[in-house]
Amino acid sequence: MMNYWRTPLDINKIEVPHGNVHIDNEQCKGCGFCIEYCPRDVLALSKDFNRKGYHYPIVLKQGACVNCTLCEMICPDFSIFVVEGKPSHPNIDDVLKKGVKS
Amino acid sequence: MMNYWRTPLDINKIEVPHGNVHIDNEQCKGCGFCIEYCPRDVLALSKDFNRKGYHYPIVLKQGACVNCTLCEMICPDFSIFVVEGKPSHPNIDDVLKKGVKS
Amino acid sequence: MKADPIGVATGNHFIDGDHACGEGAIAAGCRFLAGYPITPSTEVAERIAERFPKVGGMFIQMEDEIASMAAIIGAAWGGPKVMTVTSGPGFSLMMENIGLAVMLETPCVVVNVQRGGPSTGLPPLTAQADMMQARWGSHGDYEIIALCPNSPQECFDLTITAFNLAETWRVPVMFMMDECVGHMTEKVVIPEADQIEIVPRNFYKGKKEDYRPFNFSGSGEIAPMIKAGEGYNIHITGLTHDERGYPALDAEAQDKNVRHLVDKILKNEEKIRLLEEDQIDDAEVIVISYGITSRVSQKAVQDARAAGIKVGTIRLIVVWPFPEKLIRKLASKVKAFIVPEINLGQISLEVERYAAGKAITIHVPHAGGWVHDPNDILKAIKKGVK
Amino acid sequence: MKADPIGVATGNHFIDGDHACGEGAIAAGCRFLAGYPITPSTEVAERIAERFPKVGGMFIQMEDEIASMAAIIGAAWGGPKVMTVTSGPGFSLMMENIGLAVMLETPCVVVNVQRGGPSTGLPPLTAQADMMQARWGSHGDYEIIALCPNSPQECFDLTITAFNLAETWRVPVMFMMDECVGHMTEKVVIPEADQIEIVPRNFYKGKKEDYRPFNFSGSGEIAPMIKAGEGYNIHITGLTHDERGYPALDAEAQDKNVRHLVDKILKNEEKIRLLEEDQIDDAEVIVISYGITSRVSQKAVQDARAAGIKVGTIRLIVVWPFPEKLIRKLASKVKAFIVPEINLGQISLEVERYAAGKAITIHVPHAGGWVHDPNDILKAIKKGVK
Amino acid sequence: MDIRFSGFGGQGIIKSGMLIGKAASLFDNKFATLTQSFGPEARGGACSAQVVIDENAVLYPYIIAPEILVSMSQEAYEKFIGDPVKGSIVLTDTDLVKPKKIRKDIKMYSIPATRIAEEMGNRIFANVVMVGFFTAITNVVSLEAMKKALPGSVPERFLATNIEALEKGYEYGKNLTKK
Amino acid sequence: MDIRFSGFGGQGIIKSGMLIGKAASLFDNKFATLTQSFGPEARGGACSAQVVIDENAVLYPYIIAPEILVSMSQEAYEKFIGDPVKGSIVLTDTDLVKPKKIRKDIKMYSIPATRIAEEMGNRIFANVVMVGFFTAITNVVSLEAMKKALPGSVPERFLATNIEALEKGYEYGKNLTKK
Amino acid sequence: MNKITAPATSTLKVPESPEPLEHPMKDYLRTERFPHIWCSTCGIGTVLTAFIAGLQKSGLDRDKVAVVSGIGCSGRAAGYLRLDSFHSTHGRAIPFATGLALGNPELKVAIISGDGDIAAIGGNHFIHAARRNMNLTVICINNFNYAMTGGQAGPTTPQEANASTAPYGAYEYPFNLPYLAESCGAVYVARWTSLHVRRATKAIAEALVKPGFSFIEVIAPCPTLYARRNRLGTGLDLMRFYHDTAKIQHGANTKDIDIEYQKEIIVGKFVDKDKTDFFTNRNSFLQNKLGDKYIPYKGTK
Amino acid sequence: MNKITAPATSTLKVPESPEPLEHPMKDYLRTERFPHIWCSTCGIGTVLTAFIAGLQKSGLDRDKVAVVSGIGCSGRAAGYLRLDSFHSTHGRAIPFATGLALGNPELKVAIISGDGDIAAIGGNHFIHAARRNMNLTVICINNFNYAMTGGQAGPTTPQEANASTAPYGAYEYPFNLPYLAESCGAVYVARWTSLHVRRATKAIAEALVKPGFSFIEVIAPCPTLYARRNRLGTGLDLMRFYHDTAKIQHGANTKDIDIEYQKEIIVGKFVDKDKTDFFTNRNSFLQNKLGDKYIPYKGTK
Ligand SMILES: Cc1ncc(C[n+]2csc(CCOP(=O)(O)OP(=O)(O)O)c2C)c(N)n1
Ligand SMILES: Cc1ncc(C[n+]2csc(CCOP(=O)(O)OP(=O)(O)O)c2C)c(N)n1
Ligand code: SF4
Ligand code: SF4
Ligand code: SF4
Ligand code: SF4
Ligand code: SF4
Ligand code: SF4
Ligand SMILES: [Mg+2]
Ligand SMILES: [Mg+2]
Repeated sequence: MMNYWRTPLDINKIEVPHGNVHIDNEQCKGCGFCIEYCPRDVLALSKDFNRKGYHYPIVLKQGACVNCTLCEMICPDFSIFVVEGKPSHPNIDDVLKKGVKS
Repeated sequence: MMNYWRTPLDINKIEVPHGNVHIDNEQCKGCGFCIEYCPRDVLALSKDFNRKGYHYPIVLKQGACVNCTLCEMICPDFSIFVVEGKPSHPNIDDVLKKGVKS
Repeated sequence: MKADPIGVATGNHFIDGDHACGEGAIAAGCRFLAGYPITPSTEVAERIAERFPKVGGMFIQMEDEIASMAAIIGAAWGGPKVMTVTSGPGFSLMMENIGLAVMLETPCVVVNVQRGGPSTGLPPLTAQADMMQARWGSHGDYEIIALCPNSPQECFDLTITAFNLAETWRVPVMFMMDECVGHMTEKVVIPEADQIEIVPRNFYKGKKEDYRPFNFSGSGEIAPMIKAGEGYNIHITGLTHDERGYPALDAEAQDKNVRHLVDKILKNEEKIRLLEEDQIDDAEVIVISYGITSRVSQKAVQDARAAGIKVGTIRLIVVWPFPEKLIRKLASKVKAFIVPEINLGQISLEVERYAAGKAITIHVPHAGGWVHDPNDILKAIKKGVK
Repeated sequence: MKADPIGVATGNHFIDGDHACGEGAIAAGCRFLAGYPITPSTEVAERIAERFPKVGGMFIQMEDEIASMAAIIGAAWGGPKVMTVTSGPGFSLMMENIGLAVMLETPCVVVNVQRGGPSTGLPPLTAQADMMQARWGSHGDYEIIALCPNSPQECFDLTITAFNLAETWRVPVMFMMDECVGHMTEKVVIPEADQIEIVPRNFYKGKKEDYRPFNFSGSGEIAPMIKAGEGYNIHITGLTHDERGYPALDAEAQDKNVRHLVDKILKNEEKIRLLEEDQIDDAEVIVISYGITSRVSQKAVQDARAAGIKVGTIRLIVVWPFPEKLIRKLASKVKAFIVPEINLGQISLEVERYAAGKAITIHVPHAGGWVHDPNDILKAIKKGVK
Repeated sequence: MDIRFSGFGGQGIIKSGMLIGKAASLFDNKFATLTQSFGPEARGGACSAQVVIDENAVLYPYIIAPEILVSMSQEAYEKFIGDPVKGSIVLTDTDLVKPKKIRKDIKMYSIPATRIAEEMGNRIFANVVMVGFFTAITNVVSLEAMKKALPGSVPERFLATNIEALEKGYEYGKNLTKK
Repeated sequence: MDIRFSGFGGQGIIKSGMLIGKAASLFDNKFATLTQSFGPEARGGACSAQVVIDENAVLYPYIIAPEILVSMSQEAYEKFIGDPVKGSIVLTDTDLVKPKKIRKDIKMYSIPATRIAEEMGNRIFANVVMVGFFTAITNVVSLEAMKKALPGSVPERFLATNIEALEKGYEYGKNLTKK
Repeated sequence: MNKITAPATSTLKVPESPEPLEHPMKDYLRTERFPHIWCSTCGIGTVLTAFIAGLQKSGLDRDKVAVVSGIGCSGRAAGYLRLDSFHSTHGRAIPFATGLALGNPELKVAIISGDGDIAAIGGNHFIHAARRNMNLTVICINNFNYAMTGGQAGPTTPQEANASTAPYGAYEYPFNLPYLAESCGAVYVARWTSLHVRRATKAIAEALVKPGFSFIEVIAPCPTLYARRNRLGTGLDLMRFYHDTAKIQHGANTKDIDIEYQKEIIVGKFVDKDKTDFFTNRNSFLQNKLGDKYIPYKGTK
Repeated sequence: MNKITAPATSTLKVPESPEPLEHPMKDYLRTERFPHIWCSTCGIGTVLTAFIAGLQKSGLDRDKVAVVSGIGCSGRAAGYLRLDSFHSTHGRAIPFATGLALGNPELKVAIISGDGDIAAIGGNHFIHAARRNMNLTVICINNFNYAMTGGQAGPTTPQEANASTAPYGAYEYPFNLPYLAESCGAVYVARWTSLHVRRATKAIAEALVKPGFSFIEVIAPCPTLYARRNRLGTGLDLMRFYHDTAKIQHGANTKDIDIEYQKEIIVGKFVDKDKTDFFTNRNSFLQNKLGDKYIPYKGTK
């Protein structure tokens, strides 16, 4: 099979690119594309609904994001984007795990 | 190149098929298709005009007609047709030559 | 003739006008529908697509509305009763071939579930602004018949009437629904097949060689039809033609041909006429309306009567041909005609013409997207009696 | 503004109405034509096809009339003045996209050289039976402007007027020729460019961010246009929309949008009006006509006057918007209006409505294929004075 | 009686209206007219169905100010809560609607219809739970008529579950009013 | 003056009418209106052009009964010979038209226009020969105007030959009337 | 159409044949409408002959064959055929025929019309009917221009050829119609010229009995407009040109058979494959899905 | 569109970023119209992203790029793009765009519309624009049905798939759009799915700078109608299906890439060839024929 995303070639080397993920909860329609296709499993579905009644994604492992922007590209609702740079937030894996829909 | 008409295979053998050509002078529009494509050069253009102002074909060599019906098929005006059978008229080559447009 | 029981979904239904129209077509004996989806008419085709395979009908979704209209004309000459279904933009596209249907005197029903226009306009919202188009939308002089139902029940009943008129007069009949009626769901009672009167295709029964596809004699008779494939070897053309159907390209032939097309409808207006009159006798003003607006008007009329105003109503069911003579007659008896419609003035123009200055005509316009506020109609009624 | 000399074929020509129309378009500044051949209009396109490469114009023959109409709308938003050319069947096909032009308020000229209809009818012969279609042929409520020339000279002159009106009111203008005028060859005088007044496209000149493609304020102002490619990043849609051009799908938006489309024409009827009156002052009957029929009528009028009948004439040049107020006013002064047209009753219906019973309206019909016998018109005049 | 059902696309809002109208007109011998908002602008946004139920033929088909409002999404609730006339009844889904400003002039009832449906195995039954609840609270249509309305309007294979959903909603409502 | 030119398609009948109308209206300062039969039904059959020439603006564009009929084919001749008013002039091509019934009330002139043209190299000039003949016989337009009408109406490269054809026809006509 | 009582020899008295003879295709023609409108040396009449001969050859019951034309010179074909024959609107022959064929499934419906009618305004119907594999035979008479309206350029006009709306020559790329037909699924695709009257006849006979969508392009002279504007002589000259330049290449890849102005023309039968037609396919599909509940459409009594 | 002031972590308080951050495509979107109308998990939005990214990548001046859509869910694309963007009539996006592109030849015009719009009602314009090699990029979002009107079958609906007007399954043969485009002369033909967002982006960038007629079919989920009626799950399920069944085959013969119901989908770039576009070709042709007399059309000032 093939790859659907730009493989972060240098992922395991020094100078791993990093990205900060930003999500527009209210505009998101909870399709889950970003979650499904993130190569680093950075995202997960929230348990909460937004006003429209959709579950939006939350950042599970901010530090793991390699800024591949696949989430941004594949989102049909322009509700998620990534900004290059050191993670501006702690890696919140464990903190969030309990809030995540399985 | 190819043939545009059914070659009368047995043309030079015994039992040559014969046809009698019939022309509707007034309906003819003088295109000359029948004359041009008759494989036996049976037809020629008359010098006369019909009422519309066209020269129609005349039968030059009635006896030479092999009833291939190409003239009938190619005529765009349904103005010429052939009936199988011994020539009902004399071969009129010479008689007509003077009346024929070159 | 009675309807074929195979097609009739006898019983009580809670369905919308679009679905009811589809059922009406089936009950009327329609067995060929060509269409192209468009809001708010698509449900008619969807009903048919589901039902036809079970009642021996042929549904085909064409590549566009032009093809749909052309296909039903072709199909009609193959034998079946035919229909197509569309809304404003598709109706506009059909205009050229509606002209062909007129010219070939081909019985067919064209359903237009009206939505807000012009152009793409308000696809999911109601309007009644294609009424003039139904009459004038194709080039040249011609006449058609147009009907307007005001409930899902009538979408069923009048679709049958539409087919009957199409077959009787060999003319395209425009079934001018509106989105409100088409998408409104109400109880629809479908009777037993033997309670439904239908007009079958008038197939020619005489000698083959005597057959003429048209009758321009002015005798009032409409030529019978044949279907292709029976050895009649007919020819018909959208060119001006003679009674044999052959092209005849001069002013004289044109006069015969086109006058026939127009006269067969206009001269028979009273036969084709279908309307409801209510409390006309002592009326000082008459509210004239059609389609969904006739129901909304009714609310205003009830209020007006409660307020002691002598108001009558005419509800046009057949809108084209317009009941010119009736309006001329009534004009000298009343003060005013009130004409609410969901458009900026269409049928009111007809009323005004035939009122001929004898009664005033008050149009109550609505640009579309919703029905009238009954109060606006009431106000007009009050203005009319002054 | 004066015409661009590059386009103006100054001089005396002996050409037919179709060719003259083509020259008029070029003189008016038209530089884009998309069309599809149809008798009897094709010569307009042929003229343009020959001339455009030499005057910097873009001609494209599209795959059909629908594409032609869509293409000129698209082109207009790219900057140039645009036109398409057709006859009845093609006009019918254009109806949907004429609606789009109306909705997008796109200036454009649609030439219809009328021939006998309905359907394919009488392709090479004359008629005036698409007059109502010009107004009502597309779905929904809208208004357009329509003009009728009566000579090749006017085919030139009025084509320029048509463009000027289209640009002034941002509306499709229907140039309703008839086959007789289109195929008739006469002397046509084309003046110097500086003698020709043209209305250029009103391009917006303000700040980019303030631009609004539409103005529904009711102020009477027509919004200026921009052309694509200049960074305005506009959006326009055939859906009901707001002044920004954005879809706005409710009854309120519909009312604003559609009323604007209708009002900008109807409220300005007197500004748009173009007609010739003759001997109206003491007239007892008035002959109202347009296009070729106005010339034929003139023969009858001369005879009538010679016979001492007080007959006046009104020759409609702009037929739509119809000069309602004028007819209302005249109706109380005259006995009758005589309306000869090459159709079975179209503009006569308008006259009859606004005559409002005060004057009678006598229609002199002709089904098409030829012009009237002037005697038929004379007879009607005589009947009118009785 | 003017009724509005509202929620978002995919919740079966229209079906709810349809069931009530059908019950009233075919099995309770009343007149009922159902209208609905159609079209793309409705997609993904608030969606609604209106039912007018009357003893006489319905003339005006739309509703301006309902006497009963049912809301199954926050967005729909916020969009429509201004409309009901004084004294109206408003029904909501407990989990999906968190009323912000509460109108004092109307009676509010809520049911966790979606949760009940999810517990039954699929949230698609939430609308029928709500219809049951509606039947119990409003008495506009009879439970019997409602039950008759189901066959033909829901897929054969889900009929039993739908009846169950209807009853669940109905009971929830009856329990609520009993208290 | 009502004039009809007639013949069959391809003979340049329309062009003849066009030349005469152009000469009259642009160079003789008269009013001229040319109409023609168009369309497919005309193809291969009789074809005709009508010119009305007047001192005043032409109102009625068509002609019913011409005062001059020009016929360049038998079919056209037979089709149109019934039309001309009394005292009319009828011009024919000697070789192409063999009048059957001769009308006594009209003046007939003929010229072997096609033969003359063929002798000039191509029968396509026959129409201009006929126009020259027409000019000489009828005096409706001046020879000068006719000559002015040619440029722009015939291909540049054939202009000289056309003028020659015009003159040949004109001379033939003048000789005929001289006699 | 005149009755011929003797072979025409014009200047020679010949014995009259015993009975008036009639053209063998007379029964298939509306002779009361003759002579037809087509110009001298126009190729359309020859295609009509080929059609009648092909129909005779096909063995089909002529009463079960209908012809539909659009508008154009070629579109006048239907009007001269003594079959159930329909003259529809410009470009709409195919959908009209689709309706007719479905309306009475006993019919075989052929379309005879022009290149403008079928490939310009009618292009969408053409590709969709091919896609559906509707049981239709389309004979497109390609004379490289819109003749009826006076010789305008169209989608088949070769580049460089002159036309009334291409007064300096056509510059658009023309369609390769067989390629287009094949790409939409036509089961039978051939191209001939009016010179190949026997081959065209055979193709028509084959196409008429072939279930599904068959397409035959027949190139034919339009002397009056196309040839005249391009100074190509008469129809006879064009026939000679076809003779010299047409190359029979059965089974040629349709991709490779573009037509260029006055260049070699590849003719032949290019596609002949089997695929269930729309009507048959629909029937078996619905039968399969609905079983007993399915009532097939059978036309009307 | 909301301004995002902090990464969304929902349940966790995080330091706010110094400035409000905006979606990097915001400038290309009419954010005042957001949220858009498309359903949850609908694929159209992703194609819009690919278009914007492709446009950015192309290096074209955005002010010289216009977008035209027809009518349909896909046809709403133009309405969300902050470019000169036009929402025309159903099926007429291509001729509208043809006019626009010729009206102002400085423009590059792209069409974004649905399969119904482009291949059903708009089919004729599609084949003619391809034939003319009009300088247009057509992006056809193929969701296998007419979505906007409620999920009817169309010319791309695979056989067996259910649709509202094919309640027992579709039985017509669908188009193979790349084959059709190629047969008419398109110079660039590709097919991707909305899953292949990067490849589609690249294709769009390539197509936008390619002179002439380029065509990109993008298969995208319509969960609300097509998927629901066929019980194929959500858009996510369809994305997974594309993942499993799409096979990249650059340069595949377009003849062989029919799409069957829930079977393998061949994607890739199939055609990329050079041929002078309509406008350029016309210019050099007329220049050649008319010399000095030719005044090229250059748009209006
Ligand atoms: C809607 C419509 N548009 C245009 C025409 C005019 N028209 C009649 S025939 C024709 C072209 C015919 O060309 P083709 O099909 O190639 O036939 P040909 O005359 O060349 O045999 C056209 C454009 C028409 N009748 N209807
Ligand atoms: C002339 C006309 N016919 C029909 C319609 C109705 N209509 C609107 S969108 C549409 C289908 C759109 O399908 P597609 O192009 O595939 O877009 P999708 O909605 O699937 O994205 C139709 C038939 C219309 N607006 N205009
Ligand atoms: S950019 Fe998006 S898809 Fe890529 S690693 Fe970061 S979160 Fe995952
Ligand atoms: S892809 Fe976009 S819409 Fe879908 S879940 Fe992620 S953020 Fe939400
Ligand atoms: S049938 Fe005709 S073509 Fe054949 S040999 Fe006889 S005359 Fe010649
Ligand atoms: S082929 Fe026919 S029309 Fe032509 S010359 Fe012979 S008989 Fe006359
Ligand atoms: S114009 Fe051309 S196609 Fe038409 S009949 Fe004459 S030669 Fe044939
Ligand atoms: S209906 Fe289908 S195509 Fe339309 S927005 Fe919803 S999912 Fe997308
Ligand atoms: Mg042709
Ligand atoms: Mg689609």
